Amino acid sequence: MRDWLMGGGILLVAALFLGLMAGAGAFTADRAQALSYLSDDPQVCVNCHVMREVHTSWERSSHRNVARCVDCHLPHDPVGKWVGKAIDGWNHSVAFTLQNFHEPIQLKPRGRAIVEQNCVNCHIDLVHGIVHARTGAGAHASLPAGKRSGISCLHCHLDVGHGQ
Amino acid sequence: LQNVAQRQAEAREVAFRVVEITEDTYESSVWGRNFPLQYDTFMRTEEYGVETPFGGNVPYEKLDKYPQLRIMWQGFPFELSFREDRGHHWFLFDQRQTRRVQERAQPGSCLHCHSSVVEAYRIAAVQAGLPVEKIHTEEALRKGFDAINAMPWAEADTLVRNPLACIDCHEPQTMRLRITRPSLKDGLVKLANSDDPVPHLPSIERWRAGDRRVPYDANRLASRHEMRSMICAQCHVEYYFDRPPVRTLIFPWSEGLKVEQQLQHYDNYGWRDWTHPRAGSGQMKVQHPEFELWSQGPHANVACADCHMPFERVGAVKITNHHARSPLLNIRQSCQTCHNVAEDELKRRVVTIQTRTAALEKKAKDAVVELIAAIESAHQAGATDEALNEARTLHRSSQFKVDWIFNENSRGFHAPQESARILAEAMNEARKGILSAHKAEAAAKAAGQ
Amino acid sequence: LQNVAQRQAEAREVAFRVVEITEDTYESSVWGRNFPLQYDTFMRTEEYGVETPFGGNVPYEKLDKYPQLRIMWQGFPFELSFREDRGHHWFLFDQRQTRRVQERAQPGSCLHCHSSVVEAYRIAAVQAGLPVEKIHTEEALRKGFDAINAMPWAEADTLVRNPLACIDCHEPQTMRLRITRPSLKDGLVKLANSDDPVPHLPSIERWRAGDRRVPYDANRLASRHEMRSMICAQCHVEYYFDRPPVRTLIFPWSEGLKVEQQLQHYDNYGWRDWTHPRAGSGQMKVQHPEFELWSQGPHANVACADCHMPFERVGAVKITNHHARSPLLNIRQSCQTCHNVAEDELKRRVVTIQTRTAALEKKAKDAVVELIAAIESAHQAGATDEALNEARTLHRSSQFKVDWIFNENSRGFHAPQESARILAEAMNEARKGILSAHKAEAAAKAAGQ
Ligand code: HEC
Ligand code: HEC
Ligand code: HEC
Ligand code: HEC
Ligand code: HEC
Ligand code: HEC
Ligand code: HEC
Ligand code: HEC
Ligand code: HEC
Ligand code: HEC
Ligand code: HEC
Ligand code: HEC
Ligand code: HEC
Ligand code: HEC
Ligand SMILES: [Ca+2]
Ligand SMILES: [Ca+2]
Repeated sequence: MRDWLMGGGILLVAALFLGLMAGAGAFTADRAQALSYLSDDPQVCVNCHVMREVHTSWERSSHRNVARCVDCHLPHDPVGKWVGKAIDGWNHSVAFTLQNFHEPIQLKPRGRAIVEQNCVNCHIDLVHGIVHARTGAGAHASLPAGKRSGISCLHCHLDVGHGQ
Repeated sequence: LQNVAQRQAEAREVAFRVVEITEDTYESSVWGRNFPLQYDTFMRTEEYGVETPFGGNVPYEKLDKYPQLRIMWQGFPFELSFREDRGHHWFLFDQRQTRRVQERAQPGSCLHCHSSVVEAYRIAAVQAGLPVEKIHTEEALRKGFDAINAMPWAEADTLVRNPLACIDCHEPQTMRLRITRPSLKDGLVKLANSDDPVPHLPSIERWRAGDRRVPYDANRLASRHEMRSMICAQCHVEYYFDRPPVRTLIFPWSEGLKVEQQLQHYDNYGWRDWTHPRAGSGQMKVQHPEFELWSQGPHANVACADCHMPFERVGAVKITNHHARSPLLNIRQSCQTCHNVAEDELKRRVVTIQTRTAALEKKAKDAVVELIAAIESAHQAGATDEALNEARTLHRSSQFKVDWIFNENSRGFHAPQESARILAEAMNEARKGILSAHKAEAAAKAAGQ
Repeated sequence: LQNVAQRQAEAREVAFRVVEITEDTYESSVWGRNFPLQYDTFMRTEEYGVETPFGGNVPYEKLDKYPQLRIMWQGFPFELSFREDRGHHWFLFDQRQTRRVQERAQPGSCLHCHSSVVEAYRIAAVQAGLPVEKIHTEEALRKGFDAINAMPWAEADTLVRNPLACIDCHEPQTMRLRITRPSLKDGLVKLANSDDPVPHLPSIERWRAGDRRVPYDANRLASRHEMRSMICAQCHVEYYFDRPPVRTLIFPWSEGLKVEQQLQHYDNYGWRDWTHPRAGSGQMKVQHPEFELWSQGPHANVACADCHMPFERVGAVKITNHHARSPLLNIRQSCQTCHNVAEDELKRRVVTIQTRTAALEKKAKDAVVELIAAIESAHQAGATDEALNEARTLHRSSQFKVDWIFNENSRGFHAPQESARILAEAMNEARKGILSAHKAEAAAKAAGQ
């Protein structure tokens, strides 16, 4: 799958991404192997030392064999995924260059909502009953996890991605 | 590779509806046909006979294990019997057989918390003139509540059939949690209007920041997380019955949830449950302030249901375990998701906290019992009421605080430091009271010669 | 913008040895040339003048803010001056200028915690006859410790040059943490031999389960995590100086770390720091039992260094921030690694805990001060020592407990429930003492007529 990404229909998206990055991070993007940022391989994230700790803790977490970084941290639906990558790509390079980010790094509301929705996406069969306890005829459309359905998986399962 | 969207469609049909549940489905067994897994766990509240170091559901007589209680509650029904609580299944049965009901007059207000009272409130409302089409409204519950509060207990008891049922916590169509008990609605309105900060109840803080035109209503404003604690606050709270004939069931929250603020509520209202026959002081009997104590603790952001009705995987589905009991009987599900710590270590921490509370409770009760004797002796020696006023005020306050922690059912775990603080205040006040009574006695003897 | 390359380079070249550090390198600035990042943060302990609600490093005079202390410590050097502590940089300077040293005789034992005393101990050991080739052994530290304890403070003071230095905590070659202070080694041996459970110090629990032939030695047995707290216990503990002429610095741990167990240690030894001039009771002055109180709290499994010397990212490297101060001045690094909670919410929780402790402290001190007056008045009314024995014993115990929490520097945060429990016991005992003194006075007056 890795080779397909490098060679094939990625150029269009890479252009979009590079476009976003053009302003500040041209040089940064290149040296941080920005192109590799487009792949789903967790090794990509650990290019940055600041991601080293979360990568190590992920390798010891219950999800090491079942979910990669992007499976939790990027929307699953195809469109959302690439928009997410672009936004993250921009945030990442700005933060990385200016070094002005809050430490320890914490999920921001947008990042947290993406993760919460992904928990439900993968575990829908298990948690359908508690996520949206809707019954009877005319059940409402299933409510996504997080804000609207009011249940937060991370309230109890904060350490599934990174142990601790 | 099935994509996620397709799988979501399949999953929606998991909860197959066997039977139609409406606002008139009062029998839990009917709900149970749609939700067998939850129903099975719910029915396990019938089990009893298991002890934990300080809790569990062996309904032993606490007055025998803690004889000082009979002295503290002398002159009030609780001097007859006060047992360790057990599963929700028993709460109608246990109330019916307690000597507090069989040998003392009690109002219908008790049934607010000791029966699946929704049906009785609605019927009583219609009998009291409410148009029948309004039978499923909150107004019906209010009208029935007022009617049944005022009834003698025996008469009200004839109107109820079941202990806790699904309809007491769930809205039939959506299974959403909702509050059915009027006393909690009134209590939360008082709390919202008070100045007591409640950071763990953000919907109340938001309401306070608004224009406050419409009174706070949890069923409209509370988050799902808040509801997972508020539904328990319908019963697991300090309460009192207003003066006859209304005998409205009231939660003393006008100043806030802390013990000093509840005492202030009673003082503002000039209230006493009874006058202590030996000390002559105006006393209140405090009952099970779990919600209020939990609000002061490190777990205020953790819902009651998180620990007492934790999630459980049954086969391929995850459900809420409705077997509400001591979490020490289910540490894996109640605690270990948030605390990555061995079971026996978690139990050790809880028991360490409870052992500290129990040690202070004993000393605080010793001091209160000594105070009662000191006031009585001064009174018999001719001390005037005016001279004994300070000692009696200290008795009222110190016994209220000891009650507040001793009758709370987590033995201090819900808020370890706050529990120890309250018992410290109780000891200090009781000892000061003893000193004051001694002075009054000495003065009476000196005047007498 | 070449910062990516620069950061990747930094990540590789962490520990470049500029200079050779040996057991004789007593100057921190030399160590600093090999470890500039740690050295920079270490030197920041010179900063002072920042307040937190209950802590910080503004060295204000506590006796003025809490006048009751002058009554409690009357007859002991602490009645002269007791200031809020500040950074390690100042600990030699502050000791030299306190009125407790300038206006009272003190032993050389103080320097165990108020100077980088390793060099002085070694030199004193050789002067006392230890073969010079043994100068870097633990035996040298022991021999020097004995010699300097027995010296008058002024003479011992001439042997020391620096406040806290790298050599006080680190082994020069490996930078491994090690304990240099003999009093802590002795204290841990006593603790290991006691029955007080210490689940947060597993190496002691393992030693106890062994054959106990070789005395417990932290430098051999303690884990790296345990060492991150034990090195602070070299000084942040309750202590006393044995009788002249030896004046050995001793940690009262033979029964355990809890307040009752330390009092038991003093009672077993028939010890008093001084006799209170007004109450006539045998009192101890408790100093900064941070290690002992932290051991009883919910953070016992979190090292002192985790909160007070947290990890900090400087460029591409993670270092230990050696600027030990109030964690409320660095919540991001000290707390948010474990608590995914907003800074102001974390601060609110700490201050809530500390406010509860402060409220109880005030009431406990009121009770102790009243007790002192009551004993004095009974004594002046002719009450015999025998009649006042109970009140004096209660004064000794209650003041010990108030001291234990008030002089601990986290204002109860290190162990919220335990702090409230100890203050509750103190209040109860002090009030009982007042009652006993009044009885003795009344008896004396009755006998007098
Ligand atoms: C260029 C270096 C770099 C790379 C490569 C990188 N990150 Fe980050 N990441 C950062 C920095 C710097 C921050 C902190 C910025 C912030 O908090 O907004 C951060 C923050 C985050 C956050 C938390 C902030 C938020 O927006 O919620 C997540 C989640 C995250 N990264 C995931 C990833 C994943 C997944 C990958 C691989 C696809 C990745 N990162 C690759 C540097 C990097
Ligand atoms: C099973 C889902 C899951 C996977 C897989 C996962 N994460 Fe996370 N990640 C989380 C959760 C949940 C949090 C929030 C943790 C917290 O707030 O304490 C988080 C937080 C983070 C943060 C914010 C810093 C922090 O510790 O809170 C970063 C950065 C991050 N993840 C990057 C990554 C990277 C890089 C990978 C792959 C090596 C990865 N994640 C894999 C679920 C996951
Ligand atoms: C890419 C799919 C995927 C995502 C995204 C994902 N999981 Fe999982 N998770 C799995 C699989 C597969 C397993 C292992 C099999 C099982 O237990 O169902 C698992 C196991 C678990 C377990 C049991 C093991 C443990 O750690 O206790 C928990 C709890 C869990 N996940 C919660 C979460 C939460 C919370 C999130 C969101 C932060 C999440 N998962 C995101 C696929 C996923
Ligand atoms: C109130 C706390 C709480 C919340 C909120 C919560 N869970 Fe859980 N979860 C638990 C508990 C407790 C268990 C263990 C159940 C058991 O051991 O039977 C669990 C188990 C799981 C498991 C593993 C089941 C197994 O043992 O293999 C998964 C997967 C999971 N949860 C996913 C989720 C997802 C996804 C969400 C959000 C929709 C979520 N959880 C919300 C408490 C919670
Ligand atoms: C506001 C709700 C509420 C009201 C009103 C109430 N109770 Fe209770 N009752 C509880 C709760 C909660 C428990 C379980 C906790 C406990 O036992 O402390 C309980 C426990 C009991 C028990 C079992 C334990 C025991 O005390 O022996 C009896 C019997 C009882 N109540 C009788 C009564 C009587 C009689 C009345 C009316 C005078 C009454 N209750 C009014 C909530 C209430
Ligand atoms: C309608 C009133 C009512 C509501 C609502 C209620 N309780 Fe209770 N609860 C009681 C009474 C009454 C008892 C005592 C039963 C007895 O001893 O007869 C009790 C007993 C208990 C016990 C002791 C069980 C045992 O085995 O020792 C627990 C735990 C408990 N409740 C928790 C909760 C939780 C958590 C909630 C909310 C999810 C809740 N309760 C909601 C009235 C209520
Ligand atoms: C952090 C977990 C946690 C939360 C949140 C919590 N509790 Fe508890 N609760 C406990 C523990 C632990 C005990 C002690 C059980 C024992 O002693 O066996 C307890 C005991 C009790 C008991 C007595 C059970 C018995 O054994 O008789 C009742 C009733 C109760 N809680 C109700 C509540 C209510 C109501 C709430 C919310 C207002 C609440 N709890 C919130 C952990 C919790
Ligand atoms: C003491 C209050 C109480 C009573 C009585 C009660 N429940 Fe629940 N129920 C809860 C709570 C709390 C939840 C969790 C709701 C949430 O997380 O939003 C819940 C959730 C549910 C759910 C949603 C799926 C799940 O498992 O989380 C179903 C279905 C359910 N209950 C069925 C029932 C049935 C059937 C009965 C009667 C046999 C019943 N409940 C009685 C408190 C109660
Ligand atoms: C939904 C998550 C959650 C659940 C469930 C939970 N806790 Fe906690 N617990 C916390 C949080 C959050 C804290 C406060 C510390 C912090 O902010 O991390 C805490 C603190 C504690 C503390 C230290 C504070 C104190 O009171 O001394 C103990 C002990 C503890 N929990 C035990 C338990 C036990 C026992 C249970 C099960 C009955 C339990 N917890 C269930 C989240 C939880
Ligand atoms: C066992 C270690 C130890 C010994 C021995 C010791 N101290 Fe301290 N001292 C400390 C610690 C730790 C602090 C900081 C905490 C505090 O101030 O409570 C401190 C603080 C001080 C301060 C600054 C705050 C204040 O009290 O004004 C002075 C001055 C001081 N000590 C003087 C002395 C004197 C004089 C002696 C000998 C009689 C002595 N110390 C013996 C450990 C010790
Ligand atoms: C050799 C003795 C000694 C050692 C070892 C020691 N301290 Fe101290 N510490 C002191 C003294 C003395 C003071 C008071 C300095 C003053 O006020 O002059 C102090 C002050 C402090 C303060 C107050 C600083 C401020 O800004 O208010 C903190 C925090 C502290 N120490 C933490 C620690 C921690 C954490 C450790 C272990 C990593 C440690 N100390 C090791 C003797 C020591
Ligand atoms: C969980 C984090 C935590 C741990 C672990 C911890 N402390 Fe603290 N410490 C605090 C906090 C919070 C304060 C209060 C600071 C304030 O009031 O400004 C404090 C205060 C102090 C102070 C007074 C600082 C000042 O402002 O003057 C000293 C000294 C201290 N601690 C030493 C220690 C020692 C020694 C240990 C280990 C035995 C330890 N601490 C373990 C969090 C911690
Ligand atoms: C009060 C005790 C104390 C003193 C004095 C002290 N350190 Fe440290 N040092 C520590 C602790 C605690 C650690 C963390 C050790 C660990 O995690 O194993 C540490 C770690 C280190 C490390 C390892 C890398 C790192 O940052 O974690 C270096 C290098 C270091 N210190 C240098 C110094 C230098 C240079 C000095 C003198 C300027 C010094 N230390 C003085 C307590 C101290
Ligand atoms: C190394 C991890 C770690 C660090 C650092 C840490 N904590 Fe904790 N904290 C815990 C654990 C573990 C608990 C106990 C609950 C549990 O077991 O999850 C806890 C419990 C608490 C509690 C609830 C118990 C109580 O005392 O009321 C508070 C409040 C708290 N921490 C605040 C802080 C503050 C403030 C700091 C920084 C000064 C801090 N913590 C630093 C791990 C940590
Ligand atoms: Ca009451
Ligand atoms: Ca001392």
